[in-house]
Amino acid sequence: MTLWLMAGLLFTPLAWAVLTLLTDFARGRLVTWGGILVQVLVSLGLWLTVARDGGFYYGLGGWDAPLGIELRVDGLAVTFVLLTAVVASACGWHAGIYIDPDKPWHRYFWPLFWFLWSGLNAVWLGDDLFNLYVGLELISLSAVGLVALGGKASALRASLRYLLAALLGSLAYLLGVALMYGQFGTLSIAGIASWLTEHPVPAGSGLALALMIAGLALKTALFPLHQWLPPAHGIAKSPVSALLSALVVKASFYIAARLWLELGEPLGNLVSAQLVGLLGSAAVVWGSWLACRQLQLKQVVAYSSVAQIGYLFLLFPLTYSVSESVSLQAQQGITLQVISHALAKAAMFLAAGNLILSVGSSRVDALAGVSRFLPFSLFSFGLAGVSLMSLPPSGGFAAKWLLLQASLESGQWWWVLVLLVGGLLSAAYVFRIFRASFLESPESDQFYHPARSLEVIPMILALLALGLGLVSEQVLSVMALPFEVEGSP
Amino acid sequence: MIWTLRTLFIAVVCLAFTGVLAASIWTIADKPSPVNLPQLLSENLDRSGVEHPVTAVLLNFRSYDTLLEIGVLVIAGIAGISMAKTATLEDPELRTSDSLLYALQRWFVPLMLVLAGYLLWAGSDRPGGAFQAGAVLAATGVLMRLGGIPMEFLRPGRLLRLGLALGFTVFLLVAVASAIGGEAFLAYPPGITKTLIVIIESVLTLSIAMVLLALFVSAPVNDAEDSEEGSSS
Amino acid sequence: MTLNAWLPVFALMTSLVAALVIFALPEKGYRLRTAVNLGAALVKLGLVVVMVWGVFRGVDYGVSFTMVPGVAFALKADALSMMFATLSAVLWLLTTVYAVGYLEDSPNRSRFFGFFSLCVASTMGIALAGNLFTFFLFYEMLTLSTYPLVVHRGTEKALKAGRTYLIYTLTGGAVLLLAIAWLHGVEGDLPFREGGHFIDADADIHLSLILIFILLVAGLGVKAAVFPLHGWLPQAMVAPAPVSALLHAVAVVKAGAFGIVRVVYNIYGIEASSLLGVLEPLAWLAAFTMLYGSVRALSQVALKRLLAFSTVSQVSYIILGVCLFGPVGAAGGLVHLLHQGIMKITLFFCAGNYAETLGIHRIDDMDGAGRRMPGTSLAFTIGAFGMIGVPPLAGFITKWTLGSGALAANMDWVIAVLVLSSLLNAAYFLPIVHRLWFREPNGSWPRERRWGRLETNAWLFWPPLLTAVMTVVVGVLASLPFSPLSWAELIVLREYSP
Amino acid sequence: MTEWLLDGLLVVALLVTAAAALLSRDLFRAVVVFIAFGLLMAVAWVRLQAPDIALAEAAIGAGLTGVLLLDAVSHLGSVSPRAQEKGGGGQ
Amino acid sequence: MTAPLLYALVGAMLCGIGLFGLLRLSHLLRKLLAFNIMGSGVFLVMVGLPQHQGGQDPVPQALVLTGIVVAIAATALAIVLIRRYYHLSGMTSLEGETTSREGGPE
Repeated sequence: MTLWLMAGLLFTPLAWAVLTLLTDFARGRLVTWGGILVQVLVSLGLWLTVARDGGFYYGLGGWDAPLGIELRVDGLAVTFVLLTAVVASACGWHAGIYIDPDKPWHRYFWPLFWFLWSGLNAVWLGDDLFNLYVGLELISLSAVGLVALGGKASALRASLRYLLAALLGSLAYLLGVALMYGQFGTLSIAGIASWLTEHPVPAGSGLALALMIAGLALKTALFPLHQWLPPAHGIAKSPVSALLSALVVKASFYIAARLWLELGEPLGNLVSAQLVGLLGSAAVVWGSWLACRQLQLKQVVAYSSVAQIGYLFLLFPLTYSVSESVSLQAQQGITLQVISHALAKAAMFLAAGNLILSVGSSRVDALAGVSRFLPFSLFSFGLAGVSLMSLPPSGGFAAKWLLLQASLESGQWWWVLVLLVGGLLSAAYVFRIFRASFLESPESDQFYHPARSLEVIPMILALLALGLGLVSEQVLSVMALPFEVEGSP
Repeated sequence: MIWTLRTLFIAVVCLAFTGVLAASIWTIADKPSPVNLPQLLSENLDRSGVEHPVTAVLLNFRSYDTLLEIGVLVIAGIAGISMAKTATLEDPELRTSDSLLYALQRWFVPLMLVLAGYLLWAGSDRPGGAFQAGAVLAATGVLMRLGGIPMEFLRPGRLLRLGLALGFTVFLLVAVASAIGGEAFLAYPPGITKTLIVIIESVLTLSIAMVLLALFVSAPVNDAEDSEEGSSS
Repeated sequence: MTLNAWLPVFALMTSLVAALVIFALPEKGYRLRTAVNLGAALVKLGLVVVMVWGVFRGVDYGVSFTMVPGVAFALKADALSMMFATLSAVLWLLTTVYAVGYLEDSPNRSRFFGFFSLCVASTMGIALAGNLFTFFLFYEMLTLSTYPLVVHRGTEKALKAGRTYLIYTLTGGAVLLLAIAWLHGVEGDLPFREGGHFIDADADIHLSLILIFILLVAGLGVKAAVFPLHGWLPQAMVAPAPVSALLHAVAVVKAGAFGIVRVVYNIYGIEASSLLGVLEPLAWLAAFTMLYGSVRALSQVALKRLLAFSTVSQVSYIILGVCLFGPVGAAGGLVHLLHQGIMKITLFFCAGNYAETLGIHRIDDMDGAGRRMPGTSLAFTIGAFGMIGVPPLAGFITKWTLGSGALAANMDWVIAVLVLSSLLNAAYFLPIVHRLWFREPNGSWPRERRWGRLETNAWLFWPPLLTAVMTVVVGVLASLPFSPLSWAELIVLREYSP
Repeated sequence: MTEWLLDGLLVVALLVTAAAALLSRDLFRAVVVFIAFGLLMAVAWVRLQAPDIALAEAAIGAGLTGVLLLDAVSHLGSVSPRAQEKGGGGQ
Repeated sequence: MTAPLLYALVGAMLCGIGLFGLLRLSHLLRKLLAFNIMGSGVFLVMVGLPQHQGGQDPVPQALVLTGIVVAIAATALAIVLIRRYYHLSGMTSLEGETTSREGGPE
């Protein structure tokens, strides 16, 4: 049964990419909704099977590592596959209605959408270093294509800046892979990790990991390397920026986290771990500060992504040379943070899209009076904001709680300050939007009411982000499952 | 003054980076790598259905990489077409009536086609394969394009899109066929591995040539412009 | 899961479901919205009464499930939570009636009533919380649901007040979260337990316990409007009258005080906190706030700001009661939780009536309002006398119990503070009462509206009278078994001998 | 011995063409030097006993990338219509 | 000091040169050249290092083949975007007049 699910998971997005390539946007939309249904069912089925009988390795083409490529299907990977299914289906549904079907170049929207989805699945499940590289490239190129599709000069400029950053990041990662292969002779992460546990750490191997994590940090827009993200996510169409901010940015972080968790102990050192944590904290402060000063609504949400990404990199210091329980807590906290940020950020971008559509201008101060006209979208924007500010009962709060516990227990109390100040700063820019929209302005009354279903989607995502806080125990229970078969070298 | 300072700083950074990289390579090169992959590969080569090791790795052991890589290529093709202007291929300024080029063409095109065919066939036991053959085929197409021979199938339409995705689709169908048969995704049924691989390679060659050629043909950019979100369209 | 376990959840869900239904209702659905509102309020009151009766007989209601690994989401109904739950259920019913009349023709009422029932749901959650984690969860939800009410009018001033409100409450929330996380780190998940946990706490964590206590009180003190952190309360008065009545006089402010009571009694335990020596400074702070609030109230011109500062000082009575070591003082503090709620809501209702009917906002144009609106002014007078502590009203009962508690705990300076504060109360309330009854109205009212026979809209007229009657009844019949005083003594009895 | 000479020469040639491709003033010359670099890379792959890559590098790396770049350079050379409207822009 | 190690070290130098070009040059096409040079450098390291010890190793050769195809796909996409960007805005570098200052209005 699991073989069928795995085959379905890998086959469907690629097949639908080809199918939608042959039709135009309108018919492509129908085909896509069928595909979304299949993909969500398959992801759910896979999640349930792993929840029932633990993770397993899946050798592609019948060959096992190190010769062939192995997919590592464990609790964490399957949870992210399910998350991708949920967020991508919401964005796909929203895009189907939001995007104007009769523009000729929009016929290429759906193929790029499906290639992006297959790239994400490849990255969540991948355990082979080079395979992850190809998955990353697949994601980056389709994301750049989506940003640039039919855009004006500014969209082109943003997509070019994004492409150059993504390519430089991939090359740095590939250089790291080359050094790793030169040193360990195998490309399977599990193989390298098990070899490192038995043998002393060879000299000169720290650079490979550093290069890979630097490349991935550039692709995740960590603080000093974040200039490319706000223009790209701000200018793209709302469903696209929702996909980018919620999932694409997380893919490269996921690989960096997996590398750090498997190889961080032997190859990494304390200084680099603390440095990455420091960069993350700087990202939180700088991103929030800029989000408060933006004039465009979607730029505010984009800079908020830069800030929220900073939290994710707290995983590095909190899992380096700490006790087993603290490391597990930190991992659980970061998983919840990724899931709740993905849901909340997607809801926020979609809701922002609706607000811009109805107000007719993308400036924040043009939102005056929208609270009276479009309360539903504003309410979903608010609920998503609650999760971003990590206030209870949202998933963000559960994540912040676990991270607080982990940093207190491991004695690194300075991360506690980052978490608390970050929460307040995010409240600053979320309520700035509320202030603008609650303001009663007599003259603005010519609003355009977007389609009803456009407003329902962000609400569903926001409620999921909120509900996550209540069911975080079950979601995380899948993660700590024992592994069925020992990873082969 | 700032300009040169900046260059100097970047130069120093790159120099340091190269130095660290070279030092790391130097230290890595001393110790032998624990897993001897080539030896493991040669043991399994006969089960891969192809004699040439590189093709075996590309199309059997690590076929998932190749599948995704073809996907990447198709994305580049899609992006190229989506911004293409060429409604018609009859671009007069491309038509060259230069007799020398015309004569050259009459000699070269058949030669390059034979070379592409050879490369494709040789792939299973000698260096060669889908990518090289595809590239040579694309080069032939470029030559014919410069010669002004109209190639109807390159006009952005259903045929072009079908051509782009053909190789990828066949590869995908073979991959899923074996999965339905109960083995892992992308596993070839034992008996007919070689024939399957050759079929896939030939279809891939066509698609790669089509993608690379489409990128060249669709180069002139269209004026289409989508109003930015929210600005009063 | 027996029915007992689910009663607190039902009580919580009534107003949550009501909120969602009201949000979905169209703006024009006036009759349906009022029906949903009042229906939910009555259902909740019924559930609370059942639980009060159950708790009195010793039944324990409680449900808990692990929300985040290592921490449980727990609801528990014990004597203390029932007191706060009854207060908020009763007053929510009255304030809904009042708000329906008050917001007769103003825009987006669906949004208002939706967030209004969300607030009450979070207040009910705070009352029924079983451990600090759940308490914090509803504490922050209260902040989020009150912000839209404070900025309901959408004017520049309202938004500015909203901003200050947020800065104070969110920072307080962050400090509180730090304290709870630290406490959880030191001691693990602590449910609220009668008698507290730290009686036998060993010496080396004493310092961290004291630090955590300070952080907890700081976090909760923001909402309890303790001296340095009270700035947001007077500014929040720009909100519509029902908001300032129920929320800023009863729900939000009491949440802070209730939190401090929970921390001292059910987390640290009364003996442990006095052992740690944290009660003494807290008492000083509460006393200072009492005096500071009254002094600032003296110099106020706008009626609602005066009432706001009086709330600041009155809430500190509760904190002072908690710090008095001994059952009698504690009972005094707890009972004031109820008394102050009833009295203060009467005053705010009357202030709302004056503003709505005669357009009065400032004290010096309240002359002669007694003749024009006798009912409301009578209620105002009863409320004012209750505040001052005139027997036999509710205020007197509190001050008397607090005084005897202070004597029992031989903290004599507390009596002096009580007397001084009562004098100050008289100093700022009596002139208003004098203006109401013994001054001639100077010229016409700023903005007069007529509603036929009654002096004001029926919906606005009856609630203040009802609460005024309650003030008297509570004071006179203080010794009956279900009166606030005896219920407070029941709580303290269970507290001191667990 | 001669092998070392050949490798040494090839290495130097590679570095020089790479630097020249980046630093030359005229864009067209940069692309031409880059195509030469691609061919040298093909020879390098042959020296590394990797015939497949040599073929691929020659056909794809030098060939098609070079063609696309040359086409882009010629296109970028001419003043773009959008720039004409604005009156400024272009090289 | 075998030949493959020499080529690996050359690859490292090419990476340095490519990185310098990518960071320093502002013209988009030149950045693309630098990107391709750096890519070739990485591929040299990828094949040179393992072949330094053992003999011919087909696995990195297959990886480099895939890498080259991915590189040309990325380059082709970049060229298409650059041409369209030039076509729409007449600019050939990202540091054009509307430089998006950090936080400034777009």
